[in-house]
Amino acid sequence: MQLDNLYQEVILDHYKRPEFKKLSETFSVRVHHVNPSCGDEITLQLSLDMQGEIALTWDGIGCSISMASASVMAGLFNGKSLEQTAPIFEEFVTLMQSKGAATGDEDVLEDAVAFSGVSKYPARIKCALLAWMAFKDASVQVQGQVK
Amino acid sequence: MQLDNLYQEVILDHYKRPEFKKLSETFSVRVHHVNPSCGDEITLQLSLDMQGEIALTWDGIGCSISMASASVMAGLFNGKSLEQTAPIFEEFVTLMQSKGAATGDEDVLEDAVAFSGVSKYPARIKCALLAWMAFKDASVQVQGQVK
Amino acid sequence: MTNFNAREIRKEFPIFDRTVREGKRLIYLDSGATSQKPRVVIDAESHFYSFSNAAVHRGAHQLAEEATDAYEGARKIVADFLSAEVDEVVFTKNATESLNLLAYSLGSAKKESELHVTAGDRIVITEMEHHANLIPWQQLALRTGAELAWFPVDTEGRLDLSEIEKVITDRTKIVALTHQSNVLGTINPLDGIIGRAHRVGAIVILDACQSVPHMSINVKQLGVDFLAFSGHKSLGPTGVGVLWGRSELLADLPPFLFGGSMIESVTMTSATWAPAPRKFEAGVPNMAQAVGLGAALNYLNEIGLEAIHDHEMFLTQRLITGLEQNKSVQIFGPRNLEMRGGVVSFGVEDIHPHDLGQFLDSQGIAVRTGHHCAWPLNRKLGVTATTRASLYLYNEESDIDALLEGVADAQTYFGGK
Amino acid sequence: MTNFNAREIRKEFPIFDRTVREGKRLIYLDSGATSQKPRVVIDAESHFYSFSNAAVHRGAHQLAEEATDAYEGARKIVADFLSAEVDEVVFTKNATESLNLLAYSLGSAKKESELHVTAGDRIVITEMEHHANLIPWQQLALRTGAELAWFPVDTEGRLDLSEIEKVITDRTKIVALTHQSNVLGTINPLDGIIGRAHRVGAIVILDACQSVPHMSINVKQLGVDFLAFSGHKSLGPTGVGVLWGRSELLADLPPFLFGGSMIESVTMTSATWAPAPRKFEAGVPNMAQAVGLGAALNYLNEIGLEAIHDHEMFLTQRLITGLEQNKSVQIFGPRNLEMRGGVVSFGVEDIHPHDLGQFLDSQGIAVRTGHHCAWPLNRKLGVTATTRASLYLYNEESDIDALLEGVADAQTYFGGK
Ligand SMILES: Cc1ncc(COP(=O)(O)O)c(C=O)c1O
Ligand SMILES: Cc1ncc(COP(=O)(O)O)c(C=O)c1O
Repeated sequence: MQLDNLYQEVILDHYKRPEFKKLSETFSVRVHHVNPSCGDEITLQLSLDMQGEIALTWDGIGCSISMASASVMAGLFNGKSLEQTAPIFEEFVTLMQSKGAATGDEDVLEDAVAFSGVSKYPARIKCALLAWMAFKDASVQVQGQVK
Repeated sequence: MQLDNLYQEVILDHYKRPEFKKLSETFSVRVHHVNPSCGDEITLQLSLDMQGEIALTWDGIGCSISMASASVMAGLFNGKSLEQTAPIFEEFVTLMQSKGAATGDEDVLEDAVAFSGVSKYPARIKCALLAWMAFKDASVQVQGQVK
Repeated sequence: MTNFNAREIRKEFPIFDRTVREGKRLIYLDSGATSQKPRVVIDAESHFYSFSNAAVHRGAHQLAEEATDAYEGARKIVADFLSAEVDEVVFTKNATESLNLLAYSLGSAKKESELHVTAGDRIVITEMEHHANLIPWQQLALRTGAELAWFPVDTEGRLDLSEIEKVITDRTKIVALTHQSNVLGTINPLDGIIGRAHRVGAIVILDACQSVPHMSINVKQLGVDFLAFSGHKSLGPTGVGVLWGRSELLADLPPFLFGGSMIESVTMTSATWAPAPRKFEAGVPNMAQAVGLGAALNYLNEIGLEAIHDHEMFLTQRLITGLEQNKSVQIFGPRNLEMRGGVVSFGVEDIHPHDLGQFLDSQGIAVRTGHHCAWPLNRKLGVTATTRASLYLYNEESDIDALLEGVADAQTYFGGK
Repeated sequence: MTNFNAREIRKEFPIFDRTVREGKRLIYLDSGATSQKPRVVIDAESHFYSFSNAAVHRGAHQLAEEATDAYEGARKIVADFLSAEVDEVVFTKNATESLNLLAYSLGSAKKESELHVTAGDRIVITEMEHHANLIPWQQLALRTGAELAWFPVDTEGRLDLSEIEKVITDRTKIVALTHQSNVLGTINPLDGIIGRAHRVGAIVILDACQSVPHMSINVKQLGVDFLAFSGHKSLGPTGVGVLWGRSELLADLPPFLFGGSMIESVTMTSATWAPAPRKFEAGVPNMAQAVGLGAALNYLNEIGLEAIHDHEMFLTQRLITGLEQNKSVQIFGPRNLEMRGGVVSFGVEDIHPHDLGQFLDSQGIAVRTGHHCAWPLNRKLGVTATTRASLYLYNEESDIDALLEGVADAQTYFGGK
């Protein structure tokens, strides 16, 4: 079924057993993003430790795509530096905008290549990007704090 | 030519040699009406003498239909009582709304039957009625003064 | 079973000749968002452009006469459809504009006018309003200092009118509410609300977007003061809506959009207005769309609104009964068919509406998922989104069955993986 | 003679297959009021209804995706047509709404915003404005206490800019003017006005209703801040207009119409807005009409705006030369072809424009007569009405010749009786 392209195993797994989906007690920056067309929401907390390593937790309500995407992203980014996330972020956004033409670089995206099917469903791209846009917002804020 | 139905001899004659088209020095009521879709205007003055006889003068700028209609109406109404004008007024309005189906009662309308062709040209009905609507307005006002 | 022949009706709607998602039959259950268009409507617009296209009210040439006839003829059709007077019908671009027109115009009514809204006055709405009948009133309240109050929705999805005397106070100037909820399907009881509103001197504005296309409406009998609906939900073209208002109120209201064709006279510094409805229709209007709407309403009349309504209620019954048999399904809104229409929102345990909608789409079934532009109502229901199926004359029993089956299959799909 | 083939082009416009007034060939010289529509535009609307009709931005089903693609694709076409960014293009119902949107939105801009208009500020227009670009500013002045000032028109029908420093004062916030007069055909020189306006911190709003359809426009090169035009004058459907604005200004402006699809989040008492252009497009939009406008602009591009412009100017020259040969004719507006377009207004001695228009109509010639929604300009010209011929790509030399002959025949008809 065509739909299996969208709902890959990895996505449904992350949806059912999301990672880092529990807001930590402490954080440097907290952002709340909403998808206005459907009401899905995410709260994302971000801190950088002394080495500049990311600590990211989140919570949210939303569809499998938005929640799995948050889970996958948290898995990818936790422990990395902001610099290290940049190419991953870029690659993911490019993949989402590819209208089904790209498959994504698995070396860069790891589990996140599972979202390649989303780019064929324009209404769902925002779902997949919800967490990522929240992260972008939070990372700008956290860098502001550091300076 | 079809157009001759609209521009009957009588109309063009009245347009070129309008009657009562000169505002008198004295009057009871003066009204000014404008056709908003084209800017044509008429000023109409009305008085009733002791016997209730109409004295009506007018001036205006407008197309042949609007000006001839004012002239014909002035000719018809001057010297009559307001009561006497009512059936003429009714008949004329009915004729205008007839979409070309009526020819008008010549006994009532006299020269004004020449406007029967107008009712086939919806955009021109307002031209033909400009003076008549001004008269209606003025007659209401003049009756208000009498009471 | 009704003897309404939806299958024959579908043939008059070109879109049903196409398929979706790898050759699937189109099962369109999203008419609450926008309806499909019968050929007569599409042709009416084309015909206007091909035969009588010219600027209405402005030219003295034959095309302009014909265009004016067509446009004003459409106004007459709308007026008759609502049992209203022809000069009470204003063409707008959609219901949203109709409602905003009112909010702006009421906000600038003269001080002497009964319609003038000012600080301390009250505007009453309900908790089930579509954003189009909510935010304009928030904004009017903001501009004027008036207070916004609303009727809450109860657990059955009905308006809670128990405190009506407290909600519609003596200072209430405007009561604006939906005739039928676009989320719950609830049809609101108007008599008591109108009675109370008129007793305190308030006007009643009805958002009839979800009712006019589906039931026979007589504005005189309803007793409301203004009514708004959209052409595109009534089988008509996009880009046209209607505002109906009592003529004495339209006469009293100031214009909203300013420009050509709505004036009486103009100088560099001032202007006066044409009488309604012209005063509210600035610029070259949506002529072809108004004409298309006329064709749509004629078409609805031919089939008969009673018959359409019965057919929709028959399908609604089948849908609700079917959904009720599914243990994981929660229906939002009245299950009782009394005072409800063919809009059914529901949730399925453990499946987010987006995912459900996506699955159904893969089966050719078009439903709507999300907050349906009624975000506060969603909060009240305690959900971020619902799945909504909304019916119209071209739906068949098999559409309902496909939906019910699709929901079950989605449960397998998302549960089983 | 140009080698532009208007005769072939006419074949693509179904309306030219009909005749008027007892079998006469249709000579349409009223494109300044509204243009005729080529088959590709009519078909684009029909095709939308027949294949992809669904509410944009709202559904997750295939039809909704396709409708969104079509609608947003049309936005991209408009943006490219104007050399603008896609998010700078707002769809409205007509140019009148575009201009009113601006007037309302500027009138409620935040105090902190540079766009805020208040008592003592100045709004500058011109004496040649169409009511659509005049009355909204009168009203804004009225609401805010700002002062309305204007550039007068000289005897040649050109703007008198000699006192520009006095007209555009330091307190000027808005300069709103027409690109091309819909009465005189005058094209206004923008550079000096924009320069002065920007020096004093004012924004420049261009009413491009009569220019966008007829000449190649690049908003970046023009240097204006906002621009409005109508679909229906650009071969597009009725019921669609465009507002273009610089993105940073659109971001700063508050919304105008409130409802669905323009929000970010909503509670019962407050709401926040989506980014532009969505913030300005409340409700289900005029989807089919936007798509039709896209098809119209594509069609114009295919033929080429340069070629169209040249053709129109060639015909304009022929018309003006012809009219000048008639001793009883007075042309209003520039005779010199520099900085003028294909709109020619004139008067004929002793024949009222209505009568002339009626006579021409009887010959199959559609012109416009009246004040052309520019009443103050008419007063300045010292007339209550003029007769206007306005040209477009489907007009031929023979149309011009027919008009010139028609005028002469009218003189015989009305003079000879
Ligand atoms: C110069 C000008 N501005 C504004 C308008 C208004 O356009 P619309 O009626 O399409 O809103 C027109 C056309 O009527 C026009 O010619
Ligand atoms: C109840 C209700 N009110 C208002 C609207 C707004 O209608 P439109 O988007 O056509 O302006 C809708 C539809 O979206 C609706 O369902």
